[in-house]
Amino acid sequence: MTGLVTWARLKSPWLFHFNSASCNNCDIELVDAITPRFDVERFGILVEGSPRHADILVVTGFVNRQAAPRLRRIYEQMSNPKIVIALGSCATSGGIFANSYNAAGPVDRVIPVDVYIPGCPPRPQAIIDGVVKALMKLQSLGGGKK
Amino acid sequence: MDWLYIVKLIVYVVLVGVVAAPNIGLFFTWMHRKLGARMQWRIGPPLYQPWADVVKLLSKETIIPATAHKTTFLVAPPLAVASAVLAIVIMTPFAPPVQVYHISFTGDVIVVLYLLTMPAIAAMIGGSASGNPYASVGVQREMTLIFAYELPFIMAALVPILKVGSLRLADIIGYQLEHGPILFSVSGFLACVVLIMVMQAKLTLPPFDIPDAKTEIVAGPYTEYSGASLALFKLAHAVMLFAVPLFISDLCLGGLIVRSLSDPVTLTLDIVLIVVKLVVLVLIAAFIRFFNPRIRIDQAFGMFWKTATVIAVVALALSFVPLPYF
Amino acid sequence: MIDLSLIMLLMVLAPAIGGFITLGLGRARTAAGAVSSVASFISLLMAGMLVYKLNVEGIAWQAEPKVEVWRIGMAGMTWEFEVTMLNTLSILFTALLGFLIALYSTRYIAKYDGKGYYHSLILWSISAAIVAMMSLNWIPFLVFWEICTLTLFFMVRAGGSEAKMPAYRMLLLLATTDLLMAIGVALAVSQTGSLEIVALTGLSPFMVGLVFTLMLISALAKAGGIPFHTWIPDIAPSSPSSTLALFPGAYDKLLGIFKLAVICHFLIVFAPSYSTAVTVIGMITMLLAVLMAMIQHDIKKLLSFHAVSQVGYMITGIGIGTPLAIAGGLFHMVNNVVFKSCLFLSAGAVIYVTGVKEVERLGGLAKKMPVTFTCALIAALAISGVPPLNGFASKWMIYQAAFEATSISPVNAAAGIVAVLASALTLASFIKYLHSVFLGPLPKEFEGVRDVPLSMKAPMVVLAALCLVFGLFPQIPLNYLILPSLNNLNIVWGVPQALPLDWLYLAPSSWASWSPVVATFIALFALALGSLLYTAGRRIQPFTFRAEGVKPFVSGEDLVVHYHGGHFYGPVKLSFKRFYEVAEMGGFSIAWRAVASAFKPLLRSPRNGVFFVYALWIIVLIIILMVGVGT
Amino acid sequence: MPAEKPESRLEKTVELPIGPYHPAYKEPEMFKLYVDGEEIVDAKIRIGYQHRGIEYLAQRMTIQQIVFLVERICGICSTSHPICFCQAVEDAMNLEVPDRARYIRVLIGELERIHSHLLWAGVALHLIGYDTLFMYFWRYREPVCELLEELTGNRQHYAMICPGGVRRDIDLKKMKPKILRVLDEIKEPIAKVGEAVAKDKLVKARMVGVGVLTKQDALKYCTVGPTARGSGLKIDVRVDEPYAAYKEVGVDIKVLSEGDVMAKTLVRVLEVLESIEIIKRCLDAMPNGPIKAEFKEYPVAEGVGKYEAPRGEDIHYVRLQGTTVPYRLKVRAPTYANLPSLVPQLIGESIADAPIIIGSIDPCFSCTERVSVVDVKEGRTLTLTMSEFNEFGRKRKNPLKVK
Repeated sequence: MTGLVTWARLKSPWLFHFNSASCNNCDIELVDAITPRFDVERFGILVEGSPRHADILVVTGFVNRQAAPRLRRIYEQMSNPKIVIALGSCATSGGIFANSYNAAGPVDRVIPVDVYIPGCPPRPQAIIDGVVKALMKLQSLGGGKK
Repeated sequence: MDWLYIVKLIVYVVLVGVVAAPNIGLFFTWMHRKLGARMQWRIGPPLYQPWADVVKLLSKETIIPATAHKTTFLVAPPLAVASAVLAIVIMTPFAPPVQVYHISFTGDVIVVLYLLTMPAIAAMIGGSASGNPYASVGVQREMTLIFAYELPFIMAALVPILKVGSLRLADIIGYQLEHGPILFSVSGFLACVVLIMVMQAKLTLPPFDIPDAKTEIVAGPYTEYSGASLALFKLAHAVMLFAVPLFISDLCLGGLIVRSLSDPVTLTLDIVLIVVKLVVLVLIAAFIRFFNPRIRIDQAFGMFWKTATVIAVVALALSFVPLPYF
Repeated sequence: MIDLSLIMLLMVLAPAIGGFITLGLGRARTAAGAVSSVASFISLLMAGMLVYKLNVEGIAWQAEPKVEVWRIGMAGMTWEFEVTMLNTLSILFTALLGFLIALYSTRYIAKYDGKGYYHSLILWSISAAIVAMMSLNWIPFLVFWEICTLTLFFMVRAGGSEAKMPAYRMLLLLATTDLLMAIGVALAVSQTGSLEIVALTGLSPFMVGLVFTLMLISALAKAGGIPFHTWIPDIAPSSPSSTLALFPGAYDKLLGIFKLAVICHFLIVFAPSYSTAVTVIGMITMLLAVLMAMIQHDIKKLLSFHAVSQVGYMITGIGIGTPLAIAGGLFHMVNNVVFKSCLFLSAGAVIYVTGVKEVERLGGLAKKMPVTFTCALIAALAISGVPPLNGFASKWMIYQAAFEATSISPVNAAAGIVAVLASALTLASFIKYLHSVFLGPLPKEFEGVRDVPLSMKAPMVVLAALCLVFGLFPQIPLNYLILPSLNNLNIVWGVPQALPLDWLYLAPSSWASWSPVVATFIALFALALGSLLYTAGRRIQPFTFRAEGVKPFVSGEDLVVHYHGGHFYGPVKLSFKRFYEVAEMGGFSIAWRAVASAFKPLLRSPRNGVFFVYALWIIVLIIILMVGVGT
Repeated sequence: MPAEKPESRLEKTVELPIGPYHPAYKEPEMFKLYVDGEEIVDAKIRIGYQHRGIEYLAQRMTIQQIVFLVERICGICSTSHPICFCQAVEDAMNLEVPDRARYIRVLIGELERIHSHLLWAGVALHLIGYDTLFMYFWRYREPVCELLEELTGNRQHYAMICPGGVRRDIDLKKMKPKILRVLDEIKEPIAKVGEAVAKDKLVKARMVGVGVLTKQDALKYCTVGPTARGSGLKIDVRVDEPYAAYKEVGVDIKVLSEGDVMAKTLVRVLEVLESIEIIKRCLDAMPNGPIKAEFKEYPVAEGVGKYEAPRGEDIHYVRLQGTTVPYRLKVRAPTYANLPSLVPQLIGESIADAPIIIGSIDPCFSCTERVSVVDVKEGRTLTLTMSEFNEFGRKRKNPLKVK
């Protein structure tokens, strides 16, 4: 039974995209991944409207003070097992805005992060590779203890 | 009490309701998504995708928001699946008219009519039980959509009933076996057009996917659902994707009937006919879905109460004309 | 066995005497409540015995099932009272509802400064209604019919000061229409010569038409048909819910539709032109009332408009005229009495607990009032005709009759279509009622709310259970009550003598039988399948109900907004703009405005004493007319 | 801001939030819509979710570093801000930019306008639920992104611009045929898809007559770019105050007068076709020569740079203080000018149309977040209201000194 469930989790990862103060270039690259050239739906990946429906939370942008509490709240509202991907150099290390007064630190100071995708902006191929790594992590979760 | 009959009934219900209906429904969902992707220059999901989605959702955690009323919130999804499955069981697909399984009874058209609206009612009760403002807007729009398409739907469904003169699906299918599908008569054709428009709205596919418009109100009544209850709603939607085309094919296209199990020629012909009928209806729904934007609720209301009702009235009037091809 | 006349005597006298006792008790509310519940229970018991006697002794299925018992000679006239299958049907439900509402209002009336005589009014109306139904000739019928109107008037007055004017308006309307009926009866009696309620034979077609219309008007006014329905929504906001549950919810239908059935199918030969007329009235009632109901903000007004729209179904049923249609109409009368009064009682419970009537300020009460919510949910689904419940069974009979009768006249097909549409609109407004009153987030001021006391919960639970029982086993009411009573209306009923009532109602031989039990069995089976999937999922992923800290997803913000149902149907208002403008102008209370204009001086005069005298004067006039004609 | 609605209407309404993390938009912004049933009675716009304190960081970086910082203000118009900033610096130092550099700036600017408008058209159609055309527009945008990658090394954030010119040269012999082939490849399909949008009955039902911005309102709210050109205002920085090589290349402004969502969409599609023509003319007329002008000293002066970004007029104001680090940088992004004009467009419309109306001004909230003025000395942040900001712009009175 758990084999089937793990297979199912690998085959239909649904994303929820959270833009915490990014220059929206990473978001556009994420949408690029959905459009014809890189079509991620062939791997079963969909971008969902509500965090309740999603397994993977994709966070772009350096988390500013305004976005930090909302990011925590959205993270809470997702149902387990869930994975967090920090997309773009702003999300991984705060990027060029690291020492701005409005910074609440890169994503991993706000919520636990599983996969980091560097690049400004990371190419769609890099995003797909990141999601694949996230799936391997999901597989390792197996019994869904997280 | 006739125990044999009850055993036969249970086997039949399990066979059709539990095994066939959800799987065929999920297959049609896959067809829709693959076709859509193909029309958008994309490759589209593999065949097993809908099954993977349902199993994954089943294994996820169900969250109940603080503002929700727990029991109603949890009862709504199984209610939706139950009524969709019940509708299919009563419509007895693939049943040769003579077989004993055929439990069609007078007035089963009306019962099926009601059962096909039940999943929408379950979604509305679930949505309003979740206490989310987007869900409430979704419930309001779903309700407006329901009684927008109710009038044309009952009028269009009435055309075959009046033509055949009975409220029993078996009689309607029997009539179409002799006189050829009702689609070939003018009033039948108009009724079929209206029924297809209503099918698009009943399955909430664009241009009528107003209740769960992703870009306006997040996910409508389904916003707060997660895990197993969301899986059941998706399953109910898949079963409806099989139930509504089946209902239309029973009314207008002569039903999915295997005339005789004995001689192979008619058997293969019938099976091909069944596949063609269902697939054509699903294809039409897919084409309408992928080549139209979403229209507003008042435009949908106007479209149903003006154009669709006029066509249905004309079809109804024509069906009273005793000429052969009317 | 106790003989029949004792049962009838007890059934009528117990509530009458009870009424006087409670009048004496006055302020001691609980005592008055107890006495009235006991008295009405006795009459219910007797009614039950009556039904049992009729069915067991096989009288029910005779050609002309009636038991003639009383012959009271009074002032030179002999008044006969008889118990036929038809009026037992109404008597049973009158007694049942009387008892439940007496029980309900023991605590409920406390809110309306404990008028002691309210209980006696209930008891008197029970006995008056029963006697009216049993009476065989016109005079007792009319007199007790008037008493019912008077008790209703005082029960509405119990609603406090703002209920004054609506009560007067109602009395005026009902009294006038009863006057019309009195004139009709006078004409009928003068032609046939006898005071008996017997088929009018040998009248000129014009005279039959005139008598028919006069009586039809009064039956419609009592039941709440369209042109004369205005008094029900008018009294709804201000009068206590128990009054609404008793009269517009139950007695008006039992009396009005019972009389309509008698008029249409017993007194006169039901010509096709009459059938189309009555069906058209039924159709209009169904549609217009439900359209009005959708935009209401006051829950009691919303429910009262639905009471009127459900009457439309019954009128259509009787109007179509085929045996199946009349059976459907009567069965819908019975069902409506059950779920409509349950809805009024649930609305009363909500107002008893929160004191708020408007839809906008309510919300999320389901958690605080679980029992009321479940009963309201069952009753709301029943009235919208959702399959396993009783509303579906009777509405389905009416649709089938309408569609099968299209060969007689296309009007029936139109009636069928309008019926289905009206049931969809009913569903719409009840989703709004459930959504804005019970579901959604709970406003702050109702945090401390607790559910209603047991004496108010019990009636609702009984009525909701009845909805389920009649829905799952429709053959019980059909075989024992409704189908035999058709024989009273000299209608040849094609069904074999008695349907085989085996438990599963499977009748394997004839396929043409929709058995709700089998359908529910399949539905439960599918529900089991659903929960099986739940548990399967559960084993893999712990089934955590993280309910506490999790707020609804309002795209990030943590504000809780209740999108109440107040303006739920904006787009509908747009498309029916013309209709609602006419409604705002009071287009539908033509009858009322006609009557009002005739009595302009009376209405304006503050001295309502004159008003009261006028009502009495009408009754006296009726009696004089009767006596004059009788001799 | 409109006059306050009559109180009776407002308190009857329900406040329905669209955003901040709403699936319709890729960026967070909050629109509080006061809704009476389905009809919008009033709208309050609340931004500030994207605020990154770019102007504060700009006071700590050298001019060359600021070019990269300014490039990351917005991912879609990622060459508008650097060109505008460099023009402000060149205006302060009155530096002369060589011709070839000006032509390369026009080439990169127009390519970016094409991919930005295609991106927006796709998202707009997604907002009304027409995903098929969303995919079509984005399919024809991919070749342009790949072309930009070959020219500059990155799909966006090209880092091509530096004060005084351009950082990399373009080898015309190899690149010109490739650019022309790509442009011809996408010109025909885009015209066809644009026509599909204009002709489709249901798309017209959702876009024609929706969110109308009359010419007077456009003027009153001083809207810029395609939003203004969709309402009949014939304004374009490339023509009114030509910079880079636009005087030589010449631009034909596309204007429509209906002012509804359909007009704004079609204006952008026509601008894409016009940009293709501009690029062709620019490639033909590109001279040879140096690509950068050197400069040694940093004067104490101030300069203003203007640029026609895909969303409208973009203004940069820089004040140099003699060292490599500027004293002050002020950015006024186009969306900031267009945002207030949303309120008259939203009122009276239904909730279902809100996303497409908000989308019709092609909001880019990442550019809009520089209104807060940071007083470094006392460490307090002062968020300017609309009126204070205008007053600062008109009388050049520094609000810091006033308070």
